[in-house]
Amino acid sequence: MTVTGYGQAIRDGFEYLLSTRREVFTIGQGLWSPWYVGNSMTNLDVQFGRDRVIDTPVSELATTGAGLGAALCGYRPVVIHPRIDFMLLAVDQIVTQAAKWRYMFGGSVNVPLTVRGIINRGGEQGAQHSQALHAWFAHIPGLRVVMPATAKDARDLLIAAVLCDDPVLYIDDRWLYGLEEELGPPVELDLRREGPKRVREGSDITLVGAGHAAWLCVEAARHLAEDRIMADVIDVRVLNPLDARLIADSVRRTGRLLAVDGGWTTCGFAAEIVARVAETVPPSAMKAPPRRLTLPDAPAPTSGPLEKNYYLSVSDVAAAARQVTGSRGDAWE
Amino acid sequence: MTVTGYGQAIRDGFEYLLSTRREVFTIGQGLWSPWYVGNSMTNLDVQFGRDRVIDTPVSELATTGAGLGAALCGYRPVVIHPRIDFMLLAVDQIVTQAAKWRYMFGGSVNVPLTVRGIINRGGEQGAQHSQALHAWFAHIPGLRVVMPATAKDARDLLIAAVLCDDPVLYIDDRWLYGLEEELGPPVELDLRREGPKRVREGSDITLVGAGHAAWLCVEAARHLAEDRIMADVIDVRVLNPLDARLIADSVRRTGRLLAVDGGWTTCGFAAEIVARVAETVPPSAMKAPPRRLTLPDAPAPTSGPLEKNYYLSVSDVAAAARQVTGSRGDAWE
Amino acid sequence: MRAEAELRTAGGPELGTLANAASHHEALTLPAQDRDWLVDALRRMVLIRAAEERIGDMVAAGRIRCPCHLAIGQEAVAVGVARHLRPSDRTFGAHRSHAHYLALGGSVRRLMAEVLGKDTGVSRGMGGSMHLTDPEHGLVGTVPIVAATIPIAVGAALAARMDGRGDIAVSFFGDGATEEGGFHESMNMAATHRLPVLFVCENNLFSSHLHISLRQPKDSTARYAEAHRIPAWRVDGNDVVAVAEAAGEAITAMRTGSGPAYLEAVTYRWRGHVGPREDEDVGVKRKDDLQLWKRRDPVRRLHEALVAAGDLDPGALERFEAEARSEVAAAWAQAEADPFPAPEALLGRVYGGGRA
Amino acid sequence: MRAEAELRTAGGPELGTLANAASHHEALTLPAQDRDWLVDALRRMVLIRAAEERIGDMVAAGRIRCPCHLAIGQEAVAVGVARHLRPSDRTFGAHRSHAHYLALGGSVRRLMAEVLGKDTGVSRGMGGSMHLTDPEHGLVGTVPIVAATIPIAVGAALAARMDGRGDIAVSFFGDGATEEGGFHESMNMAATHRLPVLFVCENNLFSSHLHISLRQPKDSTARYAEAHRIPAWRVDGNDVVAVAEAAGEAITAMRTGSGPAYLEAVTYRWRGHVGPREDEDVGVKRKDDLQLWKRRDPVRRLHEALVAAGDLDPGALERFEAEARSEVAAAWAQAEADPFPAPEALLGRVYGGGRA
Ligand SMILES: Cc1ncc(C[n+]2csc(CCOP(=O)(O)OP(=O)(O)O)c2C)c(N)n1
Ligand SMILES: Cc1ncc(C[n+]2csc(CCOP(=O)(O)OP(=O)(O)O)c2C)c(N)n1
Ligand SMILES: [Mg+2]
Ligand SMILES: [Mg+2]
Repeated sequence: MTVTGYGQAIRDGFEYLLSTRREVFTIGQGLWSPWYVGNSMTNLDVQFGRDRVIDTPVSELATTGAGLGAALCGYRPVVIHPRIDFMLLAVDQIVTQAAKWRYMFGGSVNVPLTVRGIINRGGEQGAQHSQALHAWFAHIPGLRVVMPATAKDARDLLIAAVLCDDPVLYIDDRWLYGLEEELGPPVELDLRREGPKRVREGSDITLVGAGHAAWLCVEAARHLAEDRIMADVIDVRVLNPLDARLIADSVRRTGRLLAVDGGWTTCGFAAEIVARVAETVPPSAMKAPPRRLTLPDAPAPTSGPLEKNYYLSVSDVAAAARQVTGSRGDAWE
Repeated sequence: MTVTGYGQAIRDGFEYLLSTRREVFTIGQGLWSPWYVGNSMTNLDVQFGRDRVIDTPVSELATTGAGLGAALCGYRPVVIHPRIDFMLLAVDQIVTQAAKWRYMFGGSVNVPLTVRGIINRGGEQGAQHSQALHAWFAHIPGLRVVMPATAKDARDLLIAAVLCDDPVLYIDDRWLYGLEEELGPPVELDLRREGPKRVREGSDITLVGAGHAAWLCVEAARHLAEDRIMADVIDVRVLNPLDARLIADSVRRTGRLLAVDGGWTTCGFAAEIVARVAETVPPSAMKAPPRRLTLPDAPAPTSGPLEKNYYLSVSDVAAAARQVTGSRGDAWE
Repeated sequence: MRAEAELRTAGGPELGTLANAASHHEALTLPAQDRDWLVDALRRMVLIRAAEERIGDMVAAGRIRCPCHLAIGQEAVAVGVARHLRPSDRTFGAHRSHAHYLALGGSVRRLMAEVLGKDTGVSRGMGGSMHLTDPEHGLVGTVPIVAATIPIAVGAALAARMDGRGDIAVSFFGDGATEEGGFHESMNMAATHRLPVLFVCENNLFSSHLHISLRQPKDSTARYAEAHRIPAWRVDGNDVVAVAEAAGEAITAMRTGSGPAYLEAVTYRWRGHVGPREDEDVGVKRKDDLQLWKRRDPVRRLHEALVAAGDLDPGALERFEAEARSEVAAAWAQAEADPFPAPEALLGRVYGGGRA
Repeated sequence: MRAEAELRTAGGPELGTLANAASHHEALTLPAQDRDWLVDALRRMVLIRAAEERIGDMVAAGRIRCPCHLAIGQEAVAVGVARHLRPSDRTFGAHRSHAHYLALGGSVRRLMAEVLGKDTGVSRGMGGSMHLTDPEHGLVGTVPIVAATIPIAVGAALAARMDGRGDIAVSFFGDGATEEGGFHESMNMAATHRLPVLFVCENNLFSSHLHISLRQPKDSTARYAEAHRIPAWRVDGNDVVAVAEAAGEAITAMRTGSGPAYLEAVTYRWRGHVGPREDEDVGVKRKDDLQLWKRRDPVRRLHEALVAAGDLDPGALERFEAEARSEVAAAWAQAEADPFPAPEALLGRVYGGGRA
């Protein structure tokens, strides 16, 4: 067991894949840069050669399409987009091509393509360097979507994504790169068997989040415990296809739900969580209205004080959770 | 009053705008074609000249960006995408540019751009000619999203969209083009004041839908009435920003919700409707679990028999509504 | 003929007689060798046309419902390029790809089954006319999003180079596809990494209802290859000999690492953009041109040449056509009798290993 | 010099000495007239450099937090093009646009306020360094999504043509932007509709850490203009006279309906891709080249020429620099004292007429 950070764990995942599978390669912007994707791929080009760790022109669409083409021809490429915002130029290849090729061609075509989209926001970068659109991609049948919230998942879900025969969108978050954890050796998970995980036990309220939002929930739960509010925390991990049973079971017990998400509200991922719970948990079990905590309905501003109010913090989550646990039944009106 | 079809009503809207506003022009694929966009723009190029009704190369991104550029320079362009699927190549210009320019530049820049995306599906066209991704765009702050379900709205919401100083995504559905209605003269609505409308009164269940789904709800309500099931039908009309109060009020009265949507389930528009209701309607008021009726979690198949099962029909909606009204409280378990 | 030379000549429509409907009506000039293949090529083109005519008739009769884009008149491009391909090569097409599928050796019956939405179709009824695949013959896939398969073909070329067996990727697309940004990104990526991909532009002068003169400053698309410093060939797309020769030069070089190549084949579609009608009413002077283009018939011109050369008798073409029509009729009958996919197919084919 | 000619010369890096760090160190050759403007141009370039050096220092000091991409070393391109623009023209930039903003006459104080996130900033603190606007001087907007403003500029040109007042649109972008598909779509649209848009490519040979030789088959981007049959000029981007001359020819023609034009200005950035450091460690032989490129200084070369011509005394440059530094210092002090946007700005600036 060695202590490893989230960013380093991603690199460990790549190192494992590139050393154990000759059909794996990675392609995208910044792979030959010392800083482009943080420390998550440092010197992989030196270690495995620039034929398997390929930096590219500023051509998101062609780069993603090229990854898909190689995936259709026996390889397991990982296409890197240093920002979700840039990846949007390749949406056709991800959503209308990769996610649909198996189906359109009868179901037996394997599409072992992994697209890695990095959420890279804050630091007064502004509206075009800020978007987290995981809800968009979780909306698309045929596309698996994973968001690791821990160093272990950052490594092992990357490996699972690459070994999966379906296209997978793997979304990591630069805000988590410093997160450290004791890690054993890499494991090869079957992504089809992976789903949400309870990462903390509690009986007063259910906190649900994916990626950085899951981390916020865990941290907030610590603070809440100090006030004797025991939160049940679910790390979603796999957003699509979504298996929400664990979440519904938890809310049945706690009677309270706070869905936390780093995306926007309307048609966002938190909406799906609330909807799943509303469809399956009897009202009699609910002690308070389900609640969403998401980004304000605005693009990201740059101005420091505004930006500080814009993004979610641990204390925002704790405060919202306190409200929910403090609220009585009439809170609906 | 003259009887007008939905497709013709769209053309009436364009004719009104092009005759009364010299700053209005329209640009997109198929505008010089006799059949490309159905009967919704027939001969506008002949009537108003090819300088104001511009057909384009197969370049969705540049066409949309050009519309935005003209909108920033005093015009009110309508960019046409004959299919939502094609429009995805321009997502950056719609979502990362048009929706954010006002905000990124301080709030006072007007962006009077209308992007018209047509839902054109069925007829065994398959997965790449089928997508309805209104949930994606309703997720984006700064972008107004409208979906007309009637001939009157097809015309008047188009006019409202073009006269609005914010970017608007106007989504019409080829399946509605035959829908006829008696229309008076065009009216200039202020889009900022428009929102969901109750189009039928009832006390047993609330049916909610946008665009073609709203039409399905209205038709289903007729059938349901024959069985004495009185449905309250809400046509959403404006998906973003979404004012859900009318919907919540309705569910408070009926105690039952069926959210119908022609998009996919996860993080779809129906999820948002269910979430809004769950957040605001007290469980005590709910007589049955809220329910979503959406597309199956699959791309669109071409094979006739499969396609028939894939898309929603009036009887599917009626059947789901009967289930909801028939279900008892224990239906949650 | 290499395009660079021509590109240097400034101004005016650049395709010259290649775009002139009144030219190139004469019989083909045949190479000395290769006669057996030329006869095969004629048979193949006749089969493609018979199959597409059948499909057109069945669309008109309402027995096929999926949108069908017919390549009648353009058969020589697919057949000429296929001449130099092997099953381990990776070919991609678009919305108008029946000819690509059949030229590579695809089964008529499985094509008919696909357009009918049958479980025996090439895509098991999930894709119809616009979504064809035939890995066994090297056809990876064809899809209707314009230009979408161009970057995918570049990725296949990357895979081919990694495989190191001298295989190549081929991307068939139309002149309209050259207006999509992805096409240009793909050419730059292929040129920068010197990938073995053959870009085949079937320039039929139209994108849907719009003539190329309303969409681009010049009528030749090889301009773009030149900009990306990709060697380009420009040929009469209704001359299977010229197409095969150019493709041969390009592909031979590519298999030994010369990098990407571009082939512009100028041709014309006899039917409307979609469906069986001739759409004489649509587009710039299509009515007059169509009649002339029919006289640049790739099939007739090859047959006449083979007759003149004494390789075939004057009646051969009619015989081939009759044979093709009966083969097609039989395939159609079988396909119509075939079963539709089971209802479970709707949700069962979305993910690998069943629904996870 | 028109690019077509050069494009005909095959093979090898196409920029020749323009891309050679060791060349073009000599003083500029000045035109007979225009001396007053040249002195203004020198002052303007000095002001731009002083402002960017200040911004760099403040980033290093942690007093500016938003990402700042400095154009130090590239000042001549913005100033040379601005020479021929009027406020009714519509200019667009990208992530590295401080120089474009200042060259058009933007206020230093409002720039400083913007990078500090103040309500008095050009974008009221909502955009920072990468989102600048100054309609009063014709700068519509600059954004960091690479190539995003290119099609937007084409739309502005469409608007300009509809207005019929002879105004034009200008799109500033880098060599990396030419790898985005949208750039090519935009050129085709501009060429097809003959729109008055000047494409200005500041080819500094790098996109972030990657030299152009690792991203494109050749080092000149005017190749693409040629493909779209758009007249192209290629110049030393560190020679404000050459830039202004080429821009002048292109713009004069454009105002009278000649359609789009392309100007490739070869230059080099002295600082890293983002931030104040010189990043000598990043990219192909940047360390050696940077020292040489600093000797191709657009400021020094203009000053020397003006001294040689007797228009300025040898001490003028230092005087201008001192004046610029104090103007910048004052602007900075004011900006630092300015207020941040009120909390309501967070939700109040999303839609027109307040939140609907
Ligand atoms: C991205 C996208 N935009 C628009 C369309 C609509 N469309 C289908 S085929 C076609 C014409 C393409 O012309 P070309 O590439 O020359 O092929 P051809 O039909 O001539 O064979 C168009 C515009 C599409 N399918 N995809
Ligand atoms: C669509 C998109 N892809 C990638 C990036 C990341 N990025 C920011 S600037 C830049 C380099 C652009 O190089 P160039 O256009 O030459 O401009 P320069 O930085 O040299 O001025 C890149 C790749 C981006 N901002 N947008
Ligand atoms: Mg064509
Ligand atoms: Mg550059």
